This record gives sequence, structure tokens and C-alpha cells, in this order.
Amino acid sequence: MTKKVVRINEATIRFAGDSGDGMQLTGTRFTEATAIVGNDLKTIPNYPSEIRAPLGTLAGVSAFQLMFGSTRVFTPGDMPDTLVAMNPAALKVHLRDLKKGGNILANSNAFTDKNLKMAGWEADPLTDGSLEGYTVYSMEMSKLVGKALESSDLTSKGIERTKNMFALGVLFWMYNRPIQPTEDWLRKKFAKNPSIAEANILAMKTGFNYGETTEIFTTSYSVDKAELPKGKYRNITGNVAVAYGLVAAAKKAGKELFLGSYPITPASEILHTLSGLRNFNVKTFQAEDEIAGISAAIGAAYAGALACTTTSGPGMALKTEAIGLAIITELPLVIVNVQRGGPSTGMPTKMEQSDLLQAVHGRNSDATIPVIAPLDPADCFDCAFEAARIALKYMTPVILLSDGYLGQGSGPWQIPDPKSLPEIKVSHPDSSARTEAGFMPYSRDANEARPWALPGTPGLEHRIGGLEKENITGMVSQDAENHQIMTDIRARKVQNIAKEIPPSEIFGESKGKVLVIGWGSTHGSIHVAVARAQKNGQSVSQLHLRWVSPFPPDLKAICDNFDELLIPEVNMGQLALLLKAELIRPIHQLNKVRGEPFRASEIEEKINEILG
Amino acid sequence: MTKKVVRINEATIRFAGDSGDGMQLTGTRFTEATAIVGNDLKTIPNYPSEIRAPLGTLAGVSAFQLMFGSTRVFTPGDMPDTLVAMNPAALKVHLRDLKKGGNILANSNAFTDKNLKMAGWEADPLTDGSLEGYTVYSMEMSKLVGKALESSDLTSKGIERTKNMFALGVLFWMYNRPIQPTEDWLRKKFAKNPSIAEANILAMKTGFNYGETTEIFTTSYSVDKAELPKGKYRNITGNVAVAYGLVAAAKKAGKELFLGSYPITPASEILHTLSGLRNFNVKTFQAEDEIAGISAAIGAAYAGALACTTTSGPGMALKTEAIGLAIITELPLVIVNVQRGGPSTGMPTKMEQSDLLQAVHGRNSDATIPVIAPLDPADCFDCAFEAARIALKYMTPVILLSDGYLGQGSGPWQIPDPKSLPEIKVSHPDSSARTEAGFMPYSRDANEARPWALPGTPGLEHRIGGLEKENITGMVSQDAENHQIMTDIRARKVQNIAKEIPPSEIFGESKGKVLVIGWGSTHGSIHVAVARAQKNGQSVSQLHLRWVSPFPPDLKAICDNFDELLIPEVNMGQLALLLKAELIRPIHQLNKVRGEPFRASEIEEKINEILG
Amino acid sequence: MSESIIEIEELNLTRKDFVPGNEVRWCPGCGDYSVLANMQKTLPIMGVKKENYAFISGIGCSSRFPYYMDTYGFHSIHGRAPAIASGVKLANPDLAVWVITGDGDGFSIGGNHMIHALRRNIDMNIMLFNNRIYGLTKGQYSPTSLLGKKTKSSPFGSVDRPFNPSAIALGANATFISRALDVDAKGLQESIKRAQRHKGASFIEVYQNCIIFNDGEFEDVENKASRPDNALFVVHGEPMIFGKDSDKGIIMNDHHPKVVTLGKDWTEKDLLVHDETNSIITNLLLEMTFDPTNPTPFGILRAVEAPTYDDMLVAQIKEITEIRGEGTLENLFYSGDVWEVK
Amino acid sequence: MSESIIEIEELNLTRKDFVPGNEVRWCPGCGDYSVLANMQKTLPIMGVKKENYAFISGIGCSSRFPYYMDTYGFHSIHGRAPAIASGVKLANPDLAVWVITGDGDGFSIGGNHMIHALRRNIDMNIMLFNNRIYGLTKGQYSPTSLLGKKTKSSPFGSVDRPFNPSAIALGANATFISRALDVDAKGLQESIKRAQRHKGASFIEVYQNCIIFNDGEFEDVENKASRPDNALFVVHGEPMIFGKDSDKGIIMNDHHPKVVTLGKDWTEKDLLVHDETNSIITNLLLEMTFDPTNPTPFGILRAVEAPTYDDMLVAQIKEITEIRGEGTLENLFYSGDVWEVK
Ligand SMILES: Cc1ncc(C[n+]2csc(CCOP(=O)(O)OP(=O)(O)O)c2C)c(N)n1
Ligand SMILES: Cc1ncc(C[n+]2csc(CCOP(=O)(O)OP(=O)(O)O)c2C)c(N)n1
Ligand code: SF4
Ligand code: SF4
Ligand SMILES: [Mg+2]
Ligand SMILES: [Mg+2]
Repeated sequence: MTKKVVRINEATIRFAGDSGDGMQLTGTRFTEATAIVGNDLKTIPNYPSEIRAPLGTLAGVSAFQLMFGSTRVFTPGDMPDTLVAMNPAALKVHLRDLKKGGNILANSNAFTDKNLKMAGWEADPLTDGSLEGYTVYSMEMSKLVGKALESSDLTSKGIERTKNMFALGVLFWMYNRPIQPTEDWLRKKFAKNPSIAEANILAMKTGFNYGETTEIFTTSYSVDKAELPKGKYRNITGNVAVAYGLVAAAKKAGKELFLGSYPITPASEILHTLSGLRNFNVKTFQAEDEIAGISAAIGAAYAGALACTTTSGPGMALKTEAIGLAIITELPLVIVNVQRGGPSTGMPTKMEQSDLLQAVHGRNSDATIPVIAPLDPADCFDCAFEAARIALKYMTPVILLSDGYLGQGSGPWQIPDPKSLPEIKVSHPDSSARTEAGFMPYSRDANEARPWALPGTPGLEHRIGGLEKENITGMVSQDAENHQIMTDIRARKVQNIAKEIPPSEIFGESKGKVLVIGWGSTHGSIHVAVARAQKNGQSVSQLHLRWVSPFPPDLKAICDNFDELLIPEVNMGQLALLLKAELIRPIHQLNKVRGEPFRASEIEEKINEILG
Repeated sequence: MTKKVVRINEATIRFAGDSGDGMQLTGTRFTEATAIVGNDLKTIPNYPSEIRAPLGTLAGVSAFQLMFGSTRVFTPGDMPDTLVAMNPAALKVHLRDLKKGGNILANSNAFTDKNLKMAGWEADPLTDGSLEGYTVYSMEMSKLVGKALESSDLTSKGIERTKNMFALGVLFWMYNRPIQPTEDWLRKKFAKNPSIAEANILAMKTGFNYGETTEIFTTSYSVDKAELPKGKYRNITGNVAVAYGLVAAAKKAGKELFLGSYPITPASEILHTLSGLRNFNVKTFQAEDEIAGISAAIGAAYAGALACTTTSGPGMALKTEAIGLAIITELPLVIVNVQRGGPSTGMPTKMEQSDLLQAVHGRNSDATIPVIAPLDPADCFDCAFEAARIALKYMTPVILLSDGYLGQGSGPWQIPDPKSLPEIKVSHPDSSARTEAGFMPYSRDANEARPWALPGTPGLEHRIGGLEKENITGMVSQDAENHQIMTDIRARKVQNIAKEIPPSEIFGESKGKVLVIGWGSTHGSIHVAVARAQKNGQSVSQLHLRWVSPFPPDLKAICDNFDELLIPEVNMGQLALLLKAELIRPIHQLNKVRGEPFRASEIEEKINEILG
Repeated sequence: MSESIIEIEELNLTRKDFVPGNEVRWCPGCGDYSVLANMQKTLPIMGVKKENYAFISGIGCSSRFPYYMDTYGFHSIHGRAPAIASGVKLANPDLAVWVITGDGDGFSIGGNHMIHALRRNIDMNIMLFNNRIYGLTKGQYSPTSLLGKKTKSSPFGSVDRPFNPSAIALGANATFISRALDVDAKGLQESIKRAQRHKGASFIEVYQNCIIFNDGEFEDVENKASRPDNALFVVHGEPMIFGKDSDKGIIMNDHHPKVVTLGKDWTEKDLLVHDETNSIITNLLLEMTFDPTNPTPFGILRAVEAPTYDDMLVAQIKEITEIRGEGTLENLFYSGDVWEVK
Repeated sequence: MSESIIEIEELNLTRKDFVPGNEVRWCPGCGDYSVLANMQKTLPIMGVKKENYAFISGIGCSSRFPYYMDTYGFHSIHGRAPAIASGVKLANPDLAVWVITGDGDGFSIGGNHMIHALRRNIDMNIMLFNNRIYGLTKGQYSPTSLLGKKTKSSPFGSVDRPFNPSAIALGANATFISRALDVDAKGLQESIKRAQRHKGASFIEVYQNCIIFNDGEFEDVENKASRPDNALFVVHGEPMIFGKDSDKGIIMNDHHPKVVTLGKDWTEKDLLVHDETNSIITNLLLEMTFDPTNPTPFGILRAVEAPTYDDMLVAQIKEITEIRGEGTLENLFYSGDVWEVK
């Protein structure tokens, strides 16, 4: 039988199974193979709550989704075309998202009575007709790998574990991806245990061949290379990209990188990544809590390192007081918040963009701080680098607002040439900075930054601290006039950063009916929605804010050119609040907090509603 | 010589001296005497930074100001008519505030070369003519009390200490206040040490007689009783009023009052006051830090107490995470923030209104909370009572935003008849609330409040916590739909409270050119400024917000009736930000952060500027 | 302190009464299961009404515990359970309050509340699940992880010296300290019973195996075969004997604990006798914890009587109320200088 | 550990080098003055360059200390100084880092950072001003205030049992613990010197009189006349003797410290000999703190050697860098699967 190969532009695939089924790994391998093929892509993992739930339950389902295509891909896709369901629970949880007519690849061996019951299926959906309207590929994956690996050294439990590789093999066949990279990877990963490596490879090949030979598959798909800018690429998650951006900034500034952090979902990978970089002059300090994390970072900044601290919402809440200290002592510091759903512990593994107001205004007193938000995983690199550069140049803490969707999601990253990254000039006064009147730790340069005099420098001994300080001299001052001056300087320093923001790029016409404004990880869905609207001939453009404090200087002028403004946010309207106050004009809002990103279609609908 | 008695409407007096000179006490005694005379009044202490500075230095000056009058008094006064300066440093610091032509009462014995130098006077201002334009009463207070107390048992140091009572005596004479109450008070206070009591009384009388007999004084002043509403009054500081309001609410709700707190300036007096009320069924818990303070309060709320926690800005910052827990567990809790100057440790003894955005939006996630702000010391009682009532009725934490000016300032408080205070209905489900499906800890009443089931109730065993909970059942839920539902309910609960807000009172016409909007302790200065403007025939009215979250339902309608809005705030524009977003219209701002309240004249000027 | 003198009200409670309907969601094989089971078995016989138990926890795998107990429960925020529990107990002293925490929750972020709760001696029971790892966040080293531990956040080995939680408890002047092993039902039940009966803050350290991220951490004592030689179970008033053949004992040697073999040179009478009221003895036992030449001590390491914060607070309220009379709002409002406007 | 083996670089520093121009703003008579003076006297002879000292403090009267030292200083926020100092030391291990804190700053709000800093054994010196009161906030009881203490926030007497800070330090496995008295210049200087020389986290508890809010708290030992009978100054390797006539000593009696009078029944040889490396001895000394039948111990209570966090971190960086080579951005960026778009 010859099988059809259908050329498609893009596809969205979701792998779903029990937490123990290795879906994250399977997804990652598929992603790597897809990247190597040259497609653009975006991925997003979706695992359940923080706790390992019992096998086979709905709560225990773990998933991984990616979208890839021959044109630019901006999101991990809305509704999957293909769903891999390793057990009944996975099917139960994810079926509702599957496109009508989509493919279901299921491990029928897992559809036992017990599992079906646990997942809340009355009967076996694979056989009772309830999946009508979908294309179901029901495969005895467990049995098939069992057979294929009969002669391996693995225990039967070990053999059963390779079934995800079988599924991967089928998918590789189905979407015409190469298996070699995964073979290589498995051999390297299990170098000490070749029999495991070979068993997994065999399982994968069995799956691949199963697709090729059995009759249940009639069609496979090919997706052409995407027209990405020329260059070297790798796939990267936002969390790793943040870590790399900070390392790069430290190198470019000739500084040691210091991280003070406390583990928290979904930010921990930044700590993990940096902990592994001891040979990069990176010092990581796993502190006793978030307060100690930022405090140690403040201490390290004082002593001369490029200092940073990483966390998520509740941890950010705990850092509130210390952020005030960094602001008043005017020390450089990068504070990363990988947002998650709240309030309180809330929805720790789900994404949300709802810490914006906390970042911009969530402190006692008028305590202004620059806030930057990356728009996709690769942009996490640039934003981290930029945050560090600004912190060092303006002697100020900077908040980087990522989220779980960016941090744990991935996409191709065009690897920059390290040499092309801008140098970051940092200077420390030496003994000659001491005048007859003494050393002036709160004197100001052209950007109103104060000098970064390091302990260990002879003659510049001075004291800083959380009490208000006299401008220039740095003496403790509770003087009325001075407090106003210092408050104004602190606000101005942040405002000054606006001049660093390049002219805003507008996607679409620079004048029109609707301008959709976004920040952070909504970029992709907005982009897709706006692109579709433009295709439909609608007068819609997109403006994306990377800096949310300060706002870009051209913000108002741009907005003035549009009749209507729309802000979609995965929160109840936080940027909208700030922009309404800034622009003094009504703004359409699209808000949802469901622990998941927008679908482009949701934004499209809203655009249509506005355009009437 | 017969002396003139001039009838005046109001007077503003400032007592200033070294930290050790007892100015707070002197001021308080003058205040009590003035209250008893029946004047309306407001007071404000002003002491230096947190540390006892060396004797005689500028940093060591401590002051106390009051304004009293025969009509309603809304602020402690802008510029004093009379300044008591116990030493050169006190004169140096406070002279600039004195009204042109005002009185200076100085202890010339303290104007030694050493003290003059320390205070930065080149020559003795009492004698070198530099006080021209003021009426200077230079008195050898130290010497005079020394003489008067020659035969007392006190050490010479002890005698010297009574000079503040001399000054008080002079002032009593000058403003025709009775000395008897202070005599009684001294005898009671020093019951165990009658010789100290008598010495102080003698010093005071010496001062009084000095005023009466010596020729340097020609005029004394009388201020008629104010037309206050009929009733019993006492003088009260905002901090004590908050404590009383909470005790009253607990009594009216039939609840024990539980305070979890950690000392911090300027909020500690609430803790001190409540610690003294063991016989009022008040449990105070001095926690190890602010986080433990609010955590213990949350625990007490869970166990059934009327729980509260008190702090100031930096402590509020530390409570951020736990406030989120109180919000998601929907427990009743009153959180009091007596604001001070910041950021960070900032200006601990100075006032500021700059924690508004922190209160309303300063948390991770969309975590809405009601926020109420008292407008003067007496109103602290009402607001605390109201905050507790709302917390209990809606099962929600409530923030009460006071500030150092309110908390430590004082004014007459019309003592309410305890019987006339509203009962606060609280109900706890009993075992009968358990249905076949179990107990539903997140079921909802008409206000969408959930039931307050107390540990110890048989059959209602249930679990709450910081993870998102399923509505009605209270099971842990990470479901998308449910999270949106719960987020909406939490927002709606706060919004619902708007219906509790009575129609806003407008001071002035309800239609006009300028509406001055204020919140918190700016009320008095705005009131005076607006009253003056109205007298001048200007079309200006005042709207004061007690609830800043939610806003009063009639806010927009009221504002629509005015051409211009003006918001004066002792911060850089926080209410203005919220109102610009709420009303989508431009707002004039008057902002300063100088650690001190507005002067009415500053607001007047701004009004004039707006009116052109 | 002996069991017999405590009268147990006949409440007819059974284990089932403490098992709620929902599913337990720890990893299969997690040491937490056994602790849960022993708690559910022991509470029914403590003479406390079911509705009077309140379980307060922080965040961590172990802190999910309250969801699995059919009692009042509060799964709060990371590290704050002892502070929240303090408020619960003070607001309602009739409750039997339990704090459930982990080595991360209780001794990393929550270390301060922990030592203050122990210091104050508020009558509650704090159970620490020490698995020497952050389980819930998927395997970073914790403040009790041993030096050199390789984890996600210490890929080259941690350089943090570990806490000995029970030693901190002693330093904080705790009045009750015990240590138990997840797999040792008897020891667990003894600790639970004694802690529940102890007036004041009780601290129970449970060595708990995290099968996913730190499997085998306590292998030498978890393993039934090697346990007798590696674990010392102390009993108040009895000599410190251990070993498969009960032939080893502990003596005090130059102010250090030392293992000796009974027989020729040493007899039982030479051995140290456990005294749960003596801090030097407790200190000596705790010093053995990380010392490979000594067995790991388990059992009731310390139990002394001291007034509790809650009792003293209640007594003070009573006393002041007796002296001053119950305060009324009239009293309060009129406590300053009052004047009248007529 | 003996002084002579440490070579002191000739830096020609004097006390004056450490006195800045600004005014000291503690209350006249405050115990803080003496500590400041002794610090300024001792640092010049420690062989450390002036610019390499960094003083980090929290908030409190005592925490104003850095403003009065002409060194690098950071007056930070309440309770966080040990954490900030950890960052300072790790970022620049050449610095001699001092933490200045109070009983409120260091053991109320800051207790957790304190025990973690001691546990990690980061090379820094933590000096605790224990005046058993919150001075700066005008006189509330602190976690070291004695039970029953009447203060602004405990008008009827506090019901909080106090911490013994040095005991917590021992529980946290601190490698250096000493206790000194504000008025005892010799003891203070000895503690400062030994702490500065100690590799690892040093903890110095200073009994300090707050003349305004807690005057006379330590009267029995502050007073020169009663001091000899109430204070025990321990010296490593020497028997524990005290008393005006040096006629009293400490023995170990049934695992408790006990005071005996030398002469008839007891001789020096019967007395306990101080061993700063033995935790049982340290524990025994600390047990005497609140015990009116025993003198209050002062001196170097504990000093043991252990690897420091900072050394281990630096060593790990060196080792990994040797093995892997110094990381370049190329290495980093290309560490995953890379493909090229041409
Ligand atoms: C404020 C805050 N910081 C960090 C976290 C992330 N977090 C949750 S549990 C945990 C550690 C739990 O360790 P442990 O208490 O030992 O519990 P285990 O899972 O090992 O039982 C951490 C770091 C959090 N939930 N909240
Ligand atoms: C976050 C925060 N909470 C509370 C305070 C108020 N505060 C300042 S110092 C202090 C206690 C100081 O006590 P201690 O450390 O013993 O210092 P002392 O003044 O006695 O030397 C408190 C509660 C603060 N500054 N910051
Ligand atoms: S991760 Fe470890 S501690 Fe957590 S449930 Fe699993 S086995 Fe237990
Ligand atoms: S209040 Fe006490 S501790 Fe503070 S400076 Fe004065 S005497 Fe010293
Ligand atoms: Mg753990
Ligand atoms: Mg103190």
C-alpha cells in the first residue's frame, strides 16, 4: 500500500497521558525533531497541580502541546489537530479541546475497565462510538512494545515504560520527522545504561514502522521549512532564556552573576539552570526563603555583582519590603517574577498575567521601578539582558515579568553572536572620587544614577540604608524638602528610561479603527488574531508593550490614531487600568483568568464585536 | 496693671523643645484643658526620627501643635500663632512656620553659647534683633522654677525638668484655660511621689502667675465654646480610636477580639492600648514579625474571633502574601495600616498617604479587598467599627488606611452611646448545616458570603486553604471555569459593599466649577481650603471618600456635575490614578511628599490656579 | 506522663471517622502514607472529640496532610502554619491543634515561626516530615539535606551544612521533642500519643522517605535488617541499649557519647540512662544524629513541664477581669477626661 | 586559635580611623557606646584593611551602629542583615563582614535568617546586642525579655517564655559562640578578636543595658561589686572558677551544672574544665543562663572548625571550572540541539 503524503502549513499536536507516562519528554523530543526540520514552532507543557496524583486519575494527567508550521508560529496553537491519549483519563481531560475531525492516537491497552471508571467513562469511548467525528487510531501500544522488546533485559515494567517512545515513533512517521536525533539523544542520555537506550530506540522504531506498514494509517503529513531569518537556532524555554540572558549580561558587563533565590513553581528552572553554570562565574545561593533570596541579592549588588532574584507571585509578595530597600538604596538588581494563577497559592501550575499592578505599584509608598515583560520564550533572553543593562546603567532594581506559559513554554531561539551583544559599561569610582568634603554616594551622573562604590575601595567608606538619605551626601535625612527631592528623583530615574525604548513597532497600519494592545505572553494570540482580522480586511493593528513601566514615549501618539483600543489580558484588567489613567480614554477589555492563555479566536471574536 | 482679654475665634499653638523637655506631655495637658473649655480642636505631635538625638541638637527637637476654636476645627492648624521654644534648636527648626507677627515664648536660660552653636545660630536671636516682626517673650524659665522650687525635695535636675510646666502655666494664663484639671491629673499621676506632683503644680502656677503679674504680657485671649453637637466628649488620638472601634465592634458582634501584631511606628499605640484591655475579652499576641501577626490573626479568625492586625507601610509590605490567603479563604479580618513616609524605612515618624495603591492593588493576582480610610482621629473609631462590621458580614478581610497624622494626632470625640451602636449579626452554622452531600464551606448567602463554620462544631469538619477552591463544595480545584467563577465572586463581593455606602455628602453646591476630592487625613485641610474658597464666592465643593475600594456608587454622577476635579494627596497621585481610570477624565493633582500634611493655603492656591 | 493516668472519655471513635472521602494524592510508596495511617489510628483513642481537632499545615507534599484527615483543616501558606496555629489555639483553647509541616516548610521558610512557637510553649503539636528534600517543588535540596547532596539546584553537590531540626527545637527551649520513623508504627503512635497529651508545644520529627526525589535517604534505619544496629530507641529511665542482639549501649565518655559492647568490659549499669527531662542528655542524643560512629536516636528525646502561653494568657485575662471587672463599652469610652456639650 | 600564630600585617591603623565625623545618637548612658568604642579599638589591630570591613545591620537602636563606624556600612531593613551579609560575603569573599543586630532585629523578625546564616557557616561575624527590649520602638518586650516583664505591650506582664540566643545558636550548629558584657572591655575585645579570626559564622551575644526602657536588666553582672559572684568567665582548657575570692566552681552533677565551694570538699581538680569544642559543655553553660542557682557564663562558649560555605562555593567554582573550562557565551548558547537556517 502506498500512503499519501499531504503537505500542510501547520499542525498542532498534544501529547497527553499519566504523569508517569513521560509526556513532557515525548513532547520535547518531538519538538527537537521538528526544530531540526526547520519549522517554526511554539510549545507549552500543561501538567496538573503540584502533587503527583494517583495513576490513572484525571488529576494525574500531564500534557504537552506544540504547534509547528512553515510560516511564523506565534502560539502553541489553540485546538490540537492530533491528540495522543495514553490512557482514558488523558482522553477525558483533553478531548474537549480537540479540533472537530482531529486525530486521536490512543493506547487501547490502557483502556481497561478500572482506568475507564477512574476517568469517569461509562463505557470504552474507543469502541462505543462516542468518538464519532474524530479519526481514532486505537493501538495496543503496551502489547506492541512488549512484543518488540521480548528479548530485552528490561523488566516488564521497564518495557511498559517505553510505550511513549512507540507513540513518538508513530508521530514521527505521521508528520515525517527524522528519528535519528532522538536515537542519538537516547544513546547519549543512557550512555551508562545502553540496554535502556536500545529498548527505547527499538520502541520508537516499532512505532515508526507501525505507522509505515499497518493499514490503519493512510496519510502522513509534511510541513515545509519555515522562512526564518538566517542563522543558527535552538529551541529554548523562557526560563532557560532568562538564565542565559542574565549570564550574557554579566559577561558583557564584566561582572560575576549572583542569584539569590528560593524554589517555586514555575520559576525554579531558572535557579536550576544557573546552578549548573559554576564555570561561568555564576554564584547561586538557594536561600531559606524569598526574603533572604532578594536580601542576599541586594547584598551581592552592594558588593559589586550583577545580582538577581527569581520567583513567582507569592514569593514576589514576600519580597515587597526588600524591593523598597533596593529602590531607596538605588542598587542594581534584576527581579524576575514568573507569574502564576492566584490569589495566594492559587493555581501554581497555571499561567496568569495578574501580577502587573503588584509589579508597578505594589509597595508601600511611592516606590517606582521599571518593569519589562517578554513576549515569547526567546524574547525572555533579550528582556533579561535588557533588564540587567538598565539596572546597571540607571542603578535601579528592575522587574522582569514573565509567566508560566513563557517560562515553561518553548520556541526556537535565534542564537545571537555573543560578539554582537552590546557591551555593558559599568564603572566603579576609585579612591580619587573622595574629595575634601568626603565621598558623595548620592551624587548623580547624567542619568541621575548614583556612583556604585564598592566595599574594598580605599577611601570611599560610606553608609547606605533604608532611611531616607540626603541627596548627594547620602547622610540620613528626615528633612521635608529633601524627601520630596528624592521622591522626584526616584520617579524621574524610571521615567528617564523611556528614552531607551525604541520607537514602537505597530503590526498593521499605523492608523485605523482598532488597536489591540498587549503585554507579555498574550503577544502570540493577539498577533494571530490581528493577522486574521487584517486578512479579513478589517482595520485592526497590534501594539505590544515590552516595557510596562515606564510606557514608551510614543504610546499616546500611536493610540490617538485609532478609534478604539482593545486590551486582552489574562487578568481582570490591569494594564487597562493603567492605560485608562494614562490616556484618559475608554478602552475595550477582554479579560479571562482560566489558568490558560487566550485562544486567537477569542480575541478575533472580541475584535468582531467591537467592529460591530 | 489691668490686662486686656481679647476674644478670638481660633488659635494655633506649637510647643517645641528638646526630646527630653516633655513637649508631648505639655501639649497633651494643654489639649485636655482646652477640650474641657469646650473648644473644638485638633492636635498633631511632631517628633524627630526614631532615635533619641543628643540634647540640644536640631535632630533632637520634638514638637506638639494644636489648633482650637469656637467654630469647628478641621486641622491642627497651618502656621502657629504662638510658638513655645524651650531651646535654640527648637526655635531654629520651627521659626519658619510661625505666622508673621506671632508670639514666641522662649526659655532664655537655654540660649547658652553652646546651645546656640549647636543649633546653628550665629548670635542669640532673642537679643540680636533677628526676631523682629514677632512678639518675643523671653523668660528665664529655668531660673524661675529654680527659685520657686528652692525648698522642694527635688534634685536640681528634677527641678529643671519642671520648666515645661512653667511654660504650660504661662500658656494657660495667656489663653485663659483652667489649671485645675492639670493639677488633678498631676496628683493622680504622681500619687506615689507627691513631692514631684507638687513641684510640677507649683511650677505651673508660677508660670500662670508670671503671666498674670509681670509686665511683659499685656494681653490674654479667650476663645468661646464651640458649637459642637450636644453630648459627651473626650479627646482621642486616631490610634486609640481604632482600638476602641475594634473593641466596640467585637462587643456588638458578641465576639472576642484578637489582635496579632508586631510593634512599628506609628502604629504601636494600637497594640499598646489593646494590650491593656485584658478585662474586655481582648487577646493580644505580640508576634515575632508582621507575617506571624497577620497569620495568627487569620488563625484566630478561622477559630471564630473578630481578628485584626495592625502595622505601618513596611510591615504591610510583609503581610502581602498572607493578605492573599485571607482573601482566598474568605475569612473576616481587619488589617490596619497607619501609613508613614517611605519607600522602605524611609521617614518612620513622618506622615504620608502613599500606601493607597499597595492597599488596593498591591498583591499577586487579582485579589480585591475593601479599603476604608478615616478622615480624622475621631473618625478612626467609626471606620474601625465599620471595617469590622463589613468584614464579618461579607466574610472578607478589610484594610483600614490610617496614617501617622491621624494615628498620633487627636481631636474631640463625641462619645457614642454604646447602646446606639448597631448590633453586628454574626451567625455560625451548626451541625444541621451538614446535608447528605456533606457540608458546603463555599456555599453563598445573599451577599455571596460563605458560611463561617467554626472548628469545634460537630459534623462540619472541612478543609480550607490557599489553593483555589471549588465554589460551593470547597474542594481543591484547578479547574479553568471554576477559577474564573471564583475570581468573579471575589471581585463582586467587594463591589457589593458599595451598597453599604450611604449617599455621598458634598460640602458645598452639588454642581459647580471645581470639585476637590480627597481621602483620608487630607479631609481637614481640604475642608478649610474649600470653605475659604466658598467664602470668596468661588464655585468649589468638596467630596470626601471614606471607602476607596469600592468607590461609592454615586461617585461618577457627582463628578459629572463639576467642570474640574482636583485631588490633593500626600503622595505622588495615587487616588488620582485610580479615579482617572474610573472616570476616564482628566484630573488636577496636588501632590507633595514632605512628611507633613497639606496646609489649607496650599490647596487654596491650587484652587485659584485652576479657576484661573 | 504515664498513659494510665489519663482518662479517656468513651467517644466511640474509630479510624474510619478520620478518613475523608477524597483520594490521597501522594506518590505510591511515599512515607507520608504510613504517618497518615498512624495518625488516623491514634487520634480516636486520645479522648478528644473529633470536631475538636484542627490540622494546620503550610505548603509541601507533607502539608497536604489536612486534606486527608476528616477533621477541621487549614492548608495555609508556605512556612506560616505555626503562626496560624498559634492564633487558632489562642482564639479557642479547647481545640487540639496540630501543625503539619516539612523540612522545607518548617525549617527553611518557616524556621522563625517554628522556633517562636516552641519558645512560647503554646499547647499544640508540631509534626515535621523530614525527608531532607523539597518534594513538592520536585527535588531541590532542603536545609536538612546533607552536605554534598546533588539535586536539581545543587548539581555539583550542596555546600550548605544541614540543620538537625530537633537540635534547633532544643535550642528554642522546646518542652517536648521526639523523633520517629515513617515505617515504625509503634514509635509513631507513641510520639503522637505523648505529644497529644503533652501540655505545651510538642515537636515530633518524623524521618520520612521521599521515594521519588530522595529515595533511601534513611536506608540504614528504614531497612528492618540494619535498623537495630543503626537506631537507638530511648525510653525514659532506661539504659541506652541497641543492636540486633541488644548488646550495644551508650556511655558518656569525656562529655561525648560513645558506643560500647556489653559483655566483658561493660555492663548495663555503666550505660547512660535516658532522662527526658535533662537537656544535657537530650543534647547528647542529638549530637549522635549525624555521627556515623553512633546510632541515630529515636523516641521521646525530651519532655519537661512548663506553663503554656495559652494557659497564662487565659489566667491573666481571668485575673485582670476579676480585679477590674468585665470591661464595658461605657468603661472604655469614658476612661479619659470627659466633658459635656449641653 | 591562639593569637600568636596569626600574623598581623602592619597597617598602622588606629582607633581614629574607625570614627566617622557624624554624631553618635544613642541615649546618654546607653550600653551601645561601650561596644562601639571597643569595636573601634579592636579592629585596627586585626590585620584587616579598613576598606575591607563591611558592617551590615537591620533596624533598631543597635542597628544604627554602622553609621558610627567609618567603614563600609549598610543599615538595611528589619531582621534581614544576616541574609544581606551573606550576599555581600559571597559576592566578595575578601571582605570582613560584620552583622550588627538586636534581640528584636536578630531574634524576633530576623530569627530565621540568623539560624540559617549560622548553619551555613558563612564566614562573617554576627554581634547581637541583647538588651531584652525593643529600644527603638520605645519599649515593648522582646523575645529575650523575661517571663512576666511589664512593658508597653505587656502592661500586666508578658506570658512569652524567653529565648536564650546563644542556645539557639548552638541548636543551629554554630561554629563560634561567645557572650560578652557591654561594660566589660576586656571580654568584649576578646570576643571581637576571636570572632574576627574565626573562619566561619561567629555569634557574639552582648548583654547590653538599655538605660531608658530596661535599665538594670543585667544589674547583677553589670555591677562591679556583684559581678564576680554572678558571672562565670570561661577560658578554654581551664577549670570553671568564679567568685569574688575565686573560691567557687562548677561541677557536673547528675548531668546538671552545680556550684560548689572550693576548699574542704572540693578542689580545682574536681571542677569542669571548659572545652570550647565540646557541645555538651557549651550546652551545660547555656543551661546556667536563666538559672538563679548558677552564675551567668561569659567568654568563648564554643569554637570549632568546620568548612565554610564561602570557601566551599569558591572551591566548587574552581573545581568545575578546571574540569569544564571557563564557560563562554558560545559554549552556553550552543549547549542544546542547534540547527541552521541558511
Ligand atoms: C512563598 C512560597 N515560596 C515557595 C513556594 C514553593 N514551595 C512549595 S512547597 C516547597 C518546599 C516544600 O518542602 P517540604 O516542606 O520539605 O515539603 P515536602 O514536599 O518535602 O513534603 C516550596 C519551596 C511556595 N509555595 N510558596
Ligand atoms: C518591618 C518592620 N517592622 C517593624 C519595625 C519597627 N521596629 C524597628 S526596630 C524594632 C525592634 C528593635 O529591637 P532590637 O533589635 O532589640 O533593637 P534595640 O532598639 O533594642 O537595640 C522594631 C519592632 C520596622 N522598622 N520594620
Ligand atoms: S514527591 Fe516525595 S514526598 Fe512528595 S508525595 Fe512523592 S514521594 Fe512523597
Ligand atoms: S533606647 Fe535604650 S537601647 Fe536605645 S539608645 Fe536609648 S538606651 Fe540605648
Ligand atoms: Mg521535605
Ligand atoms: Mg533590643
